[in-house]
Amino acid sequence: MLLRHTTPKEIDRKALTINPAKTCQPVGAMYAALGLHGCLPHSHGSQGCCSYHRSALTRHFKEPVMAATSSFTEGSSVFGGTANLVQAINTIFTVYEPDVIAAHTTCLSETIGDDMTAIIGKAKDDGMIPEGKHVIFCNTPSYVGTHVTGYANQVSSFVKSFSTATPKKKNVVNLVAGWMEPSDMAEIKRLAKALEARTIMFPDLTGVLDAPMDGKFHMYPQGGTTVEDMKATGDSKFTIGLGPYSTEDACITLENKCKVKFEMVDIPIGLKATDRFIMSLSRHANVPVPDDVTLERGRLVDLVADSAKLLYGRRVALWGDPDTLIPLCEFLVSLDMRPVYAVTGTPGKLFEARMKEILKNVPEAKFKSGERADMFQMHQWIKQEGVDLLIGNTYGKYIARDEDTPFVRFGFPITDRSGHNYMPKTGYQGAANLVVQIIGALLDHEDRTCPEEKIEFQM
Amino acid sequence: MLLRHTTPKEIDRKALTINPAKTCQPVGAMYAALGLHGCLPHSHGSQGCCSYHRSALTRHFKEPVMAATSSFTEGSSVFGGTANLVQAINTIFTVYEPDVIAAHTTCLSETIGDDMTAIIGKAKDDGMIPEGKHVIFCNTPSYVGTHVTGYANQVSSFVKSFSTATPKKKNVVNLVAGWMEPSDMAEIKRLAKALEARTIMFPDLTGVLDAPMDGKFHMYPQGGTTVEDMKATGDSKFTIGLGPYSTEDACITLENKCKVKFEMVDIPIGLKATDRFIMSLSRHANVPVPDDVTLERGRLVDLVADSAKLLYGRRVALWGDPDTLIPLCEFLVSLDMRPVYAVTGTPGKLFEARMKEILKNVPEAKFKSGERADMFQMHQWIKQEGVDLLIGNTYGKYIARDEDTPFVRFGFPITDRSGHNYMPKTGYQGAANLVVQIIGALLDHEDRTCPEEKIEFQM
Amino acid sequence: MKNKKDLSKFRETVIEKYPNKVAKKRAKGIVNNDPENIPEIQANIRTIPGIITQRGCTYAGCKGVVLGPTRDIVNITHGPIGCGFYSWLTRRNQTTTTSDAEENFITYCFSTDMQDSNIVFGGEEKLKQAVREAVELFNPKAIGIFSTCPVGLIGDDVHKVAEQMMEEYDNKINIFGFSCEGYKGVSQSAGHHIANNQLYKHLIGNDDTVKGSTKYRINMLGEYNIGGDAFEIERIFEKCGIELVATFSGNSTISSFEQAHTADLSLVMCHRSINYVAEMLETSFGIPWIKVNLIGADSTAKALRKIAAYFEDEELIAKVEEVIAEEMKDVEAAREAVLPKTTGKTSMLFVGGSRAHHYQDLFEELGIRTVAAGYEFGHRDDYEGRRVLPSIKIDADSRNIEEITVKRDEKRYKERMTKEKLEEIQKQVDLEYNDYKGLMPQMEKGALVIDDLSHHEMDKLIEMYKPDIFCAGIKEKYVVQKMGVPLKQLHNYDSGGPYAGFKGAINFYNDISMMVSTSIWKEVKAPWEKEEMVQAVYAY
Amino acid sequence: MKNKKDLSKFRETVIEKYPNKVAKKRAKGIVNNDPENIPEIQANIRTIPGIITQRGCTYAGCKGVVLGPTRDIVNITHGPIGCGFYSWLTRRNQTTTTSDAEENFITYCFSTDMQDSNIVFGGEEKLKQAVREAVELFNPKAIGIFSTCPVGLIGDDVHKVAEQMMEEYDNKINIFGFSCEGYKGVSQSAGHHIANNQLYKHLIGNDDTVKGSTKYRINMLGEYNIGGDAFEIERIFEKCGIELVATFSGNSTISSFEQAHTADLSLVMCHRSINYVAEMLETSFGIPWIKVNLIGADSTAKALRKIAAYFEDEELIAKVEEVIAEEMKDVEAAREAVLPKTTGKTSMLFVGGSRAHHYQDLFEELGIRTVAAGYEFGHRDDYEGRRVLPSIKIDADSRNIEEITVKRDEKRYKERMTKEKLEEIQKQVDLEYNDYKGLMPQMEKGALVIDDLSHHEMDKLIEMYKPDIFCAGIKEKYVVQKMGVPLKQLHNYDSGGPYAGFKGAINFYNDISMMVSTSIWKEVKAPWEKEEMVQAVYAY
Repeated sequence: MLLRHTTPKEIDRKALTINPAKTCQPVGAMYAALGLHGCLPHSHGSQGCCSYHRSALTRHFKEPVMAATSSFTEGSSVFGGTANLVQAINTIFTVYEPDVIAAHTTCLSETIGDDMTAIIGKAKDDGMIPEGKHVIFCNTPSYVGTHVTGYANQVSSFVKSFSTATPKKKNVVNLVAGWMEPSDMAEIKRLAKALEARTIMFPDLTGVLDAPMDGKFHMYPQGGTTVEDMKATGDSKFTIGLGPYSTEDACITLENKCKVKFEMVDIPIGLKATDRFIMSLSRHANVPVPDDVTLERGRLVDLVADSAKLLYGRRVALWGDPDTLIPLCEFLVSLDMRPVYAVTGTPGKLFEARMKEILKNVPEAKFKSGERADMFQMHQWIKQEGVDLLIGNTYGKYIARDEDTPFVRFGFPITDRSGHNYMPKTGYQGAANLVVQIIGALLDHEDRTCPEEKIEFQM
Repeated sequence: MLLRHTTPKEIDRKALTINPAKTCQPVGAMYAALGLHGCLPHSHGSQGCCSYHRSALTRHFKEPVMAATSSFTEGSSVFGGTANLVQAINTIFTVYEPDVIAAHTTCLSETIGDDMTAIIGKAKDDGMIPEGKHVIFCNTPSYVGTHVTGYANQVSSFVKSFSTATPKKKNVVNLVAGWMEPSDMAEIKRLAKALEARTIMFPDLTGVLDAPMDGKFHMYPQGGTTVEDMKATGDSKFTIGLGPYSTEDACITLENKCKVKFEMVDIPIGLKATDRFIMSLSRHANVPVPDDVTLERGRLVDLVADSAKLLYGRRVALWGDPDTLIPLCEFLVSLDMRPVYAVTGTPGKLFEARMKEILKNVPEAKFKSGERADMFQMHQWIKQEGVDLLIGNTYGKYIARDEDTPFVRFGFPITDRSGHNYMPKTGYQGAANLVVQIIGALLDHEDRTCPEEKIEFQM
Repeated sequence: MKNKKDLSKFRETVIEKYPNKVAKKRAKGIVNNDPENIPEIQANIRTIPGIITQRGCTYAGCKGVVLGPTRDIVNITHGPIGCGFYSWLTRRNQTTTTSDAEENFITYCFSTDMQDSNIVFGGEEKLKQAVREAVELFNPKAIGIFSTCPVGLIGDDVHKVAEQMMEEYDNKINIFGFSCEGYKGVSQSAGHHIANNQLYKHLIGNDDTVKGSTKYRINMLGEYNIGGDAFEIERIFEKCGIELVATFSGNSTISSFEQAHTADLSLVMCHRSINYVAEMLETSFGIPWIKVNLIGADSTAKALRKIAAYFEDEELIAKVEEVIAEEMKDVEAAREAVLPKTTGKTSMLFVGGSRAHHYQDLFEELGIRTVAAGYEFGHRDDYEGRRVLPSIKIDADSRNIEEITVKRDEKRYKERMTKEKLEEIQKQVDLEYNDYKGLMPQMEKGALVIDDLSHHEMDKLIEMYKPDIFCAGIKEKYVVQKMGVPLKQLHNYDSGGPYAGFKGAINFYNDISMMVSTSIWKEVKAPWEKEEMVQAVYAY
Repeated sequence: MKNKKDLSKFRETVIEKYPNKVAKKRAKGIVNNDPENIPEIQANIRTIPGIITQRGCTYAGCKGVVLGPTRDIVNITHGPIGCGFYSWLTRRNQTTTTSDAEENFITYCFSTDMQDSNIVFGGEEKLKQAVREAVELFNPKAIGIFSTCPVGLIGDDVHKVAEQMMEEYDNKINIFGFSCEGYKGVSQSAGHHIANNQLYKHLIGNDDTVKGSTKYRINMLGEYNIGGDAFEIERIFEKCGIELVATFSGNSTISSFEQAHTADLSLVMCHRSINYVAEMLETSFGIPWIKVNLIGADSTAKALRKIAAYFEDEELIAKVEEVIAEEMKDVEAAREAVLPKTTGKTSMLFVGGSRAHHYQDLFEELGIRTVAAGYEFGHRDDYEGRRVLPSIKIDADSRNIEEITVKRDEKRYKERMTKEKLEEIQKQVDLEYNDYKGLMPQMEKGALVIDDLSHHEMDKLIEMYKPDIFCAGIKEKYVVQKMGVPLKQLHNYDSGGPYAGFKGAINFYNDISMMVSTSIWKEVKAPWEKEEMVQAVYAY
């Protein structure tokens, strides 16, 4: 057993987190920052943070993840990081020539109390910021919230730094993308295009962390929301936030700053969440839903109907981020599966409320968020009563092996498989991908473990 | 062991086929006929043929597969099937109201020697064929060739029956689709659209055997090549045949009938075959390749490069149809995999020649086509020296279990999994799907069977 | 009752669409039932060309259904590749051996893969060579040869070839052929008959060894171990101490057929496919047969009681009651759990030659009314009961199927029980000795009974009466489901089962409860198709 | 030679892009090698803020590298969740136990997950509670506590907490802390030093049990069992009859550290990460250390011969030669097989603190020239050799790292061998006793040596000199590969390995041969990007 010390016996933990279902703010800020075209993320802290975050993102996306660091030393930790950041800004603009530096803090610089506004102001005063270039920042103390919070903070900083309202609104809907894969964002944009809705998506990782191999290294790949588009978000007539944990703050900020009203929807994972997204976009972009989209939806329904008996009643354990776990659980319930265990390290009451509603017909379900809502907890539940399927990031693979349970990889990070940044999980097609993966995982297990006379030649 | 009687000891079989890698002509004719909009396939033979073919196609596509039969009895077998077919034509047009009846023969009606032209002529004379409706036919004796031959014959009958040359050629390229999934055809059409090439695809199973659930049964789903388009193929400036075994005959027929020149390319499975298709289409439709397509290609290369070490040198056994096996083997070789065994029941020298060329750097490779090139033969080879991966239709699952070998489903029929008619294997995205599936299969096996200390957290 | 729709208008509505002659013919196959006064239904007649039918062919009935489930015979399809291919692993015939040393050829497909030259010059030599290769590679104790359409036409004599090959192997291998060309008869039914005849001629009575217990020795006829039904039935018999000598043919072996005549009672499940064997076993060996249904928990209990009554053994009667009581606890619990979801729903069953009847018992246990049913290849006796047998006219299609006349095997015949005795028992317990009452007496008044349902009729049935669940086969499955009605395959149970016996009933309860409560059916319409879209209006 | 490019222009070209001050600093870290006259290189100094570096932090070096591979200690990260999360299962530290009864905590991540209130009010109480919970759930024999950045700043005293908790458990659990905050030092290197100090203070010398053979007892220092390297090394030692007392720290246990002082010789692999322990073992207990390299087949043979020479035992010398001869057969066969694909290729290695040196041996065995190399966290002695140690200036960043002064353990000290004797052996066999000659003496004249390579420099290196293979870490991997150059990770071997010892060499040969002959690199350009497209022209 790889996790041989995990037993069904729970104790009331108050301090120790074991096998977390979350990580820290800055990695989220870094990820979101890469969704702005021409932007170099900058980690204001020890160089270890930057190294860890770049490594984590790289392992997941199998793509270059570029970011700089203030390379704090003990000296800077005592005297503050001003000199480091100012020098970093100069070095970066000179050597790496980004359009934007998106700095985020760390637990180190936050604990010290570095005043980012002041430091960037000083850099500007010192002439370190070339004309037409930008240094933006967000505060991402690692001891508050999680990687999702960091993502949300970065997205809000885009709004704070760029969104501008001119007197004339445009017939454009902003799509604020929660934490998802580039492929997921691409799929949402494809759907928006199918509706002939004019949209601006931010952040937009498409073309950044799913970039082609063309024989060259592009420090700033083709994708990402442009600064120009980001500025224009202030003139859009409406904003749809996809995933409240990662985008609601940005939506509120944009409304306050530029009077763009907004609606929060879930990240469109699964049938119903996609329905709601399509309805919202159709309504707010004032466009009808074309037959092609109805067709896609119908094909998903068809696939599900054809496979319903394989899914019905199957017990699932999940872990990940609330913005994806919520619609994912809803989707599983609509497949008549039973999401019996769910944990997310990201705190927040919304998760509890939504899950309670979604799982109202799954009375045996246990779910938990925030501190110590970790994978050890979930595994203990599994030890108490097993599940038919695991859905979550790569860290589930040891549980999958120990418990010989089918496992569909979903979320962040996925380090031991490829394809997640190529094949969407959003929209109707993404939901179909999910269903196909789930069925494949269940049947592969069945085909391998059932008695020989029970091996099925058909579904 | 499910196939416990299979041993490495080969004998020189001359008569007995065991576990065939092929089936009979009519099922191919039925499949292709469904790719004509408003067409009801008709099996001129015993009702068992029709039942078997409908069942086989239904199990694979998990979609309604409608077709009628002449319901031969012993009497018709003695006296000929004229009365049956004439009555069938009347019944069908009255009850099921298709635009076209596409009749194909069976070994029964072929052995009797029914003259289809004469019978259909009689039906016409008897007023059984309503104005504007069509009865077309092809000869598909089950004792000649295979299901692929039947497909090819049906496609040729479309040309014979409909393609018409008017004095003016149009800037349109015909795409004659070989036997592949609806999703594969959709992907090829998507690529053609991306190139802004004007094309007519035939047959076209898109929208037919991947139809949505909308609460209604549509006897004739939205998809399929229209009769009008089919007629217009005679005015196209060029034809690209995708897969010589299933489309070359139609291309030749069209050239002879309407003077439309053609080029044969492989079904675009894998990098190089897709490159050749894109080049051919670009050249003959006189359109440049847009950056978006280059980007898709680069993303595939990127995925492959990132995964190269997992694929290198892996031994693969394959079975299926030559039009897909050829480009698939080529793709595997370009991934540095070793397709060591390949069988197809479909006879033809082209397979031998192409495989010899493709596998020139895989000297240990064994491949065989035609009679007794069956799965028993391939399994015997595997018993002699094992493989790392199986790629083929559902009939491989017993080998996969007996030999504990990873298995990627590909080809026809796939009865125990879903998704093959949703997720393309053609084009760059299809190739990426394939790579992701192959890697998933290999790593799932590794994750499950490796010593615990060797379980990998990364790729 | 909410679901009490008027079904009497169906026939006239549905036949409207047909050409006159067709309408006339089809009208006779569509009746509104009256259990008190069973109407005549037309059955076992040709399907009209062009009509989209559920039916298959004689080869399918012979090779696929009857011989398919037997594991230790090499079944060679003599013909072009298709027929062998389509009957390979597609029927979920499960089988189990205790070790890999035992033979199991079910996973293999053997074919002579006839080519055009074989059609022109004859295929007998190729067939002989194929047998030789099968022997060299598989060394089986028996080989069956199945004729496909062209074989009969070109005149290949598979029986002669079989004889010659047996001689070549010094009669150490039992080799025999089946003239089951697809064009024979009007449906699979002819294939069953042909298969039955050959079983009788080549296997039954070959081995007088009496294996197992000498008490309560029975045969099970017309059970094909779809989804593991036979395993459950075997479990129940074993638990009751009943010795199952042979099953025709779920989870069967050649030697069990050879010893079938050592049993003392035959139970007939699928009357249509196997009653010939039951009759022959009685004529030749004196083994009485009774009709049973092991589909449904109550039906299973009833069947067990029949057996116990037949053997007139207090010990067995007590044991059977004990087993029933024990098993019914779980069954009742499972039933109670799902009844709230199933009660009041309606079903329609169109499949096979007995399942459309048997499964009504299970639906009844679930509180689900069967409002329409019919067979794919049943005869009038399967609908109306064997009482109509004398009045069935033999038409040309049936006449072409070999009828064999069996006579008493003087050496082996043994009267198990006198007719008088049987009738005496019958008075107390309705054994259905030598009898099958058919589907119609059980169905409610007015319910639709339709033979050889066509696609058009199915379409109309659903359009007019939208049932909660429809039972048919794979060809119908997605057609029906596109209309938003879940379809349970009763040929092969989709991938479910067993459904026989007690545990099978529980499985069925759960599966049906699942199907009628699957959420996706509520999602067929997109929200923008359901409501008037309200567009947001902005000033900009 | 085709690949003989002029590397002398690199420095001036690459630093052009930097701001002046940066250029001046970076220039000192980029030298053209001269093995005859080793140039001075700037190393172990701060990375300039804003420069994209390969480096990580002190925590990573301490918790991730040194303590990570030890299986039976519960390592609690005291800090916000990130640091613990990122060091969880990301280094491929393999370990194996004979049964599930043995402890293995490597698969777990433990963290106090500090929240803002802990930052404001202090985290010591939470840490104590976390220790209690770890004990209740896991009952480990040892617990390590690792400080992250804010811990030092807010003044949590992890050492005091550790002491208190040990007392709470009656000193039955060994609990100790590490002040390895990420901002300390300039790279991971500081973390190694801190880890080494605590190993010495809390574990080494704790247990005088002499386990295993009493002959040829050695420690292996600076080996981390990436990809199973330690398993291969253990295999070789066992085959030679050499007793491996402790490995720091591949596949290690707490008790092996506690008994390390019972060995008679220390082998140092990664000089940078562990030389402190080697020196302390010599000072306190009298165990001499020699530098070895077990990466490369020839190097492994050389290391074995050093050990045999040190122990001056004919039996061992003979055994070692026998093992080398036997193992080298397969090695040579594997090498010959790939040489045609690899000979004449070029490599660049930028990684870690010793691998960029060690792996040059393997590349040399493949006929691959290393044209550029450098460390991520090396010191000058790792480049130029320990001879420069006296001339290294201690700067502020290094001064902040705890230096511990060790003295002879009078009870346990035992002189294994006199200095004189060692020098006598050294004359015959170059033991590298107490010595490390560094990377530069081995590299060719003119080759580039670059410390703390920046992204910009890497980009230029590839642009200017396109090597056939590049070795670095995960952050560099896809950057380099986008440029069409395959990158081998030498931190974690991608998912390959072992690469140590003889079988490891074979693995490496095959993997590198594969990488330089992977077909996909030829497909980077689309055909329409390569050739002038000829459009077909039609009259229509």
